[in-house]
Amino acid sequence: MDSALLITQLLNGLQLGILLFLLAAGLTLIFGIMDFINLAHGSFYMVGAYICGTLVVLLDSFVLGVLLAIPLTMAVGYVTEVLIARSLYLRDHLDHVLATFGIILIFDTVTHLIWGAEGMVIPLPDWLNGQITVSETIQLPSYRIAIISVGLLVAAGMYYVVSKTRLGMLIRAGASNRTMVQALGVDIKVLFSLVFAAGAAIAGVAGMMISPITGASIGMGNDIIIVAFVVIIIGGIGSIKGAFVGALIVGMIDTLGRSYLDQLLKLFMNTETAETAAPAISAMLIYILMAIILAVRPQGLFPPKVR
Amino acid sequence: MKKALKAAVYGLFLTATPWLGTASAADSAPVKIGFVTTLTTPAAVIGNDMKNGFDLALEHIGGEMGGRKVDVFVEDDGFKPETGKQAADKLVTQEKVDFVTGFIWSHVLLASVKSVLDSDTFLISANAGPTQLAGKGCNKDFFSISWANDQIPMAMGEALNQEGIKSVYIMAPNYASGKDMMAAVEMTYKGEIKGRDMTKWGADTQLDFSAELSKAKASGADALWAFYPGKAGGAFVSQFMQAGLADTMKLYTVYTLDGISLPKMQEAGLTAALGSRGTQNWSPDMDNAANQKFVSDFLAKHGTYPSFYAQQAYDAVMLIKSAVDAVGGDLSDKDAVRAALVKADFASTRGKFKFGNNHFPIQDFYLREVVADSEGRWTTKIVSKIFTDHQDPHAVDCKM
Amino acid sequence: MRTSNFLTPKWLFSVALLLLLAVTPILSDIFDQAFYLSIATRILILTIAAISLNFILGYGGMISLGHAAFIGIGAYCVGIPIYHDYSSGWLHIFLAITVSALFALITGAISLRTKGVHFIMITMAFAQMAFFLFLSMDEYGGDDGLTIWYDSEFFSGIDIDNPTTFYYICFVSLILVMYLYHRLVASRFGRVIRGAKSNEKRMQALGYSTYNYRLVAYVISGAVCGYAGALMGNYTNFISPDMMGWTRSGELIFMVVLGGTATAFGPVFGVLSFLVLEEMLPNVMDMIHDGAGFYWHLPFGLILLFVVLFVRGGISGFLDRLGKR
Amino acid sequence: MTILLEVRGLHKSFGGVIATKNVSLDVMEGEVHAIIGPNGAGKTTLISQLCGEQFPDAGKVRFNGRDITKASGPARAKMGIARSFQITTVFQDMTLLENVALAAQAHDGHSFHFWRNANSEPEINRQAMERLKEVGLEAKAMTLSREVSHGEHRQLEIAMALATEPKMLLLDEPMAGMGSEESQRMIEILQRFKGQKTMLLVEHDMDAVFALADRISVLVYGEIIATDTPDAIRDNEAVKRAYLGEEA
Repeated sequence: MDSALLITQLLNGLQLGILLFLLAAGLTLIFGIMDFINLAHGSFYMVGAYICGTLVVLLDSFVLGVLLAIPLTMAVGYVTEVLIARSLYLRDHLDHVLATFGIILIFDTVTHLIWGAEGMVIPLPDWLNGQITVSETIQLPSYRIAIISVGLLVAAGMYYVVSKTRLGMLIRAGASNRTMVQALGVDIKVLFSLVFAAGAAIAGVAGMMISPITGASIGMGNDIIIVAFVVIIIGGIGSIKGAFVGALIVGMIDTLGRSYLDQLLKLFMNTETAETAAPAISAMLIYILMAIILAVRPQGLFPPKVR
Repeated sequence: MKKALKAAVYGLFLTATPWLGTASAADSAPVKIGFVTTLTTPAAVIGNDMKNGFDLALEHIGGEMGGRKVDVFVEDDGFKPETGKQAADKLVTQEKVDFVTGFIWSHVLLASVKSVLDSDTFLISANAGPTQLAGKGCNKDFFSISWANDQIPMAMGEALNQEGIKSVYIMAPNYASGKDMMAAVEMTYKGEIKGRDMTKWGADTQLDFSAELSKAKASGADALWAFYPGKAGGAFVSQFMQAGLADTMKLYTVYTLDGISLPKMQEAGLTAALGSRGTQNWSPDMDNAANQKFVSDFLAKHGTYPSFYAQQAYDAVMLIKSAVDAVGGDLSDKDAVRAALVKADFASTRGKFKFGNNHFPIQDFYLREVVADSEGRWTTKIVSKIFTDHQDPHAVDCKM
Repeated sequence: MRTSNFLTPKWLFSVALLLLLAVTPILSDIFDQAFYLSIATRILILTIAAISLNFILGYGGMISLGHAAFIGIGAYCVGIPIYHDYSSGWLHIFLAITVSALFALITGAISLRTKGVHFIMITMAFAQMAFFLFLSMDEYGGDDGLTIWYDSEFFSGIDIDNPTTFYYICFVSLILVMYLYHRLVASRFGRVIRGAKSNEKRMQALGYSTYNYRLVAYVISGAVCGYAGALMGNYTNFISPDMMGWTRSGELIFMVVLGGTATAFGPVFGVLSFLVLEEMLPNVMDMIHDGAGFYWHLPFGLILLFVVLFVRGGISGFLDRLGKR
Repeated sequence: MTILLEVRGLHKSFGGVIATKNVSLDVMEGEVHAIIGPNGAGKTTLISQLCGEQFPDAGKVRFNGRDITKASGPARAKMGIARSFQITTVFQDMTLLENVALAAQAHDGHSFHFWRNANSEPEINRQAMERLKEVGLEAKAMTLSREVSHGEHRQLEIAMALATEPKMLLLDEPMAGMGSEESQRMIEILQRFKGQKTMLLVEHDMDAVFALADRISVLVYGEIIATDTPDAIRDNEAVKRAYLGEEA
């Protein structure tokens, strides 16, 4: 096996994992604290990408665009929470699924109205568009490194906030025991809004990071959100650590599956069957993993300690 | 009894809906054309360009065919076979159109074809050319103005032979056309295929090609051969550059770099596109009167070069007009209309044009290169002719 | 149970609706609108699917976000045999029901070990697997779907290619399925399923292995939904993995909730209003402003939100309240 | 008299907290055996291990001569352990009759009957009606259970437990949340079964315990510190210190 290829693939897996983590982190907290299934979390991923793309073109600066887009996405998240999500927390899961399904339709159509159906190409500055040469055979696209760094930075920031601050203490407490937080006399409404909006902003960052690669498009969040749900279920609902590990596992399995499964299958079957079967099976891999984990360890790999 | 009831019911509605009353005046009734394309999802860029070509054709013919007005019913396929099929159903059962055209996607066309043909309506594909319909599945009422899917990749394989490319890595989306293309490569390309990848397509299109590009890079192939229509093309070329492949591998594409994707790539500074080559049956720089009128008017109206989607939609309208004109606007004799369609007596933007026995065109294929025009806009230019009067290999299976 | 239930708005509305559905082919013939017959057929088929979901979701509290998979499996059980020239409709129906039931048995056996959001997600995961499985079957069109070139064949006298004949086959199927579930809900089994939704702990304390009962309910639901899929295959004459996507399952749930969960007529109301909305909204919006029809998902999403937030018990619940006034 | 329920060395801990500590206990056939103890003594944990909702870390549970330590909740119910819940858990959307019929149906073999209308099965309905009569609810048989009072819910719980024709009733605080009048009625109902049904009663209400119990076990910090007749328990110094003393 080509080691240069393997290293690149591992890096790609890491990148996908990081992006998934950014989505899953908010999702898992919102689910853990508010007991709210938010299928529309992926919409913030899309909204973030579109806002950022618009700003980047407008200001002609990628970094400035991203920095401005983050609070704006957070604001969108906040408004969504106050207008709609808030009144759903006490409803059952079925209502969550349906209402957030409706929110997805609304976000997608409004995006269509504002930005058109075609999607958006987000240009990268030259300094991010190059290559970093590690060795003769290994060259890494610098933007990928940037994504991974930003992702790890956000992850580290979240780790700091969640584990070292009073706010983080409340969030952790909320994820494991809701009544306890209320007993502490915290204004639970504000905490909920904050978590929701922050989750939206972090999902938005993921969208902003990926859009220079794939472009921004309507519905871009709807499929990845399902993968993010797979992540938080594997990791254990409500657990940031679980989301992180789960995201990396899913990112790696998906990327390595796509790259090496056909070679693996060729050991058992003829080339042509392997090449046609590989894409489908590699797409199924993460769902198979989730089904196995749910069947064996329904609470996920790292469930929050007390529930 | 039933008739009386029908009359009574219609009588009730006549006052409210006056248009029902005029429907019986057959001669002055408009020719109805249904147009199915993608107007939502990111693939709408293609659908809109195609519709621009379609609209331009209608404008050029003054909205008239055989002395009758043309009524157009545009339907969105949502980039999904099922939605497209429902749209086609609606066109033939509710609107009762005379012709159905459009269709970017092979899978959408394959889904819709039964509904349309079962209702004895003419179906003229303006882009999709699934091989299934060129061979055994050919039908007297089905026409393709474009190609059989594998013709362009066959031309590509031949072009690569001519260019002296020893080995390639192939990437294509995993759907009917992508599969047709993969199969076509082996028919003509004589070099080594170092590897191939088929990526997710449809509403859930895979747009991050990092894993595949890494494999391509590691394969050490001379060239990368890709097929990514519409938006995916932009994403593909940008990642091709980011992965640093532009310096080590030559890029060849089919159905990827066109009037839709090139302006966006230029905007995003994806210079890897410049100089890359691909095969096609048409190019905006083709030198014939019909094409020059089409391209210059399109440029004037929309500010971009037309894509082949627009060009083929334009040709489709011209083909329909030629048939309706030939029968003097009387569409009641289907055989006469069909015979007129087969004749294909219209000025194609491709210059010469004729149908083979399977109602797919017999035509020339060219190698084109991405260049900047006199005003600096990126477009394609013909480099050489690869095939002359090429007919798809499936035509022999068509018993018609 | 209570005999005074007749002549309530809901009852009148339900009967009127069934009568209307019974004469739809005649009306569509009079008005020469074959298109509406086609939509009505779709309504009937999806209602059968919605009823099957309603039993486990409404009465049983099992929120399956993967029910569209059964429609897809049922449809492929028509498409694949026909592709190989096995045209017997009896074979197709047998396959559709048994394969769906088997899929339900295997996936249900695993899924039902979980609760709440985990159940929602694992049913979705299994549906995604089915989706990708059919996606990978190139022989049967994969992603591009499979055109069914002719319909299932039953007796020599019945031509289900005829839209009216096919409509009545669907109509009779719907009535039979409604009756089947009417019996099922009231039976001992139905009572156990309802009890398990209401209070699982108590059911176990009473000695019920709720898991077994749920699994059987899930299998029955899958089988009936697979039958709807077989009808769907004959209806659309085209099948693709798209039919099994998670958003389709979401739509099916919405139909059930819109109509009113755990009610006999809820699925009928729900599917009907869903499809009518889907058909009408774009047209109505286009009338208001040309081209606005493309954005019909916006009011549709708002309606969905409105129903979830404010319309308790869906249309059925609304009609009940109308009766109490 | 034979031992119906035999508990030996039951042990259960959560993390570092020991909830059940080496509990041994015998419930004789036909007796009313009460378990009392201050809040947090681990009564609920003990009960849930007896009826199969949780499983002990160590120890044995035998019922009617069979080892049931590893048996599931439904399996134990089928062997004849019926329980009532501390928090009312009835089927709110069903009539009282249906509630009890569902319980009776559980005893009457499997419930894979798909076709026949369960509401018109005379035998099950007769049994259910009888149980309702026994707890004094026959007048409300056709009322939806969400429409009756809290006290009546508790009575319904007893009727449901009885309908499975159990060998032993496991009653988890049947008087919880009741007014004195309602409690009194419940005590009367339970007294009717004294001597006929074996009962394991976990209860806070001392009046009820002393009125009903043949023997009492005192649970403190997960440990049984005494088991004896009510009179002996009343005079037990250790119990007084650990438990009654607090209340006084």
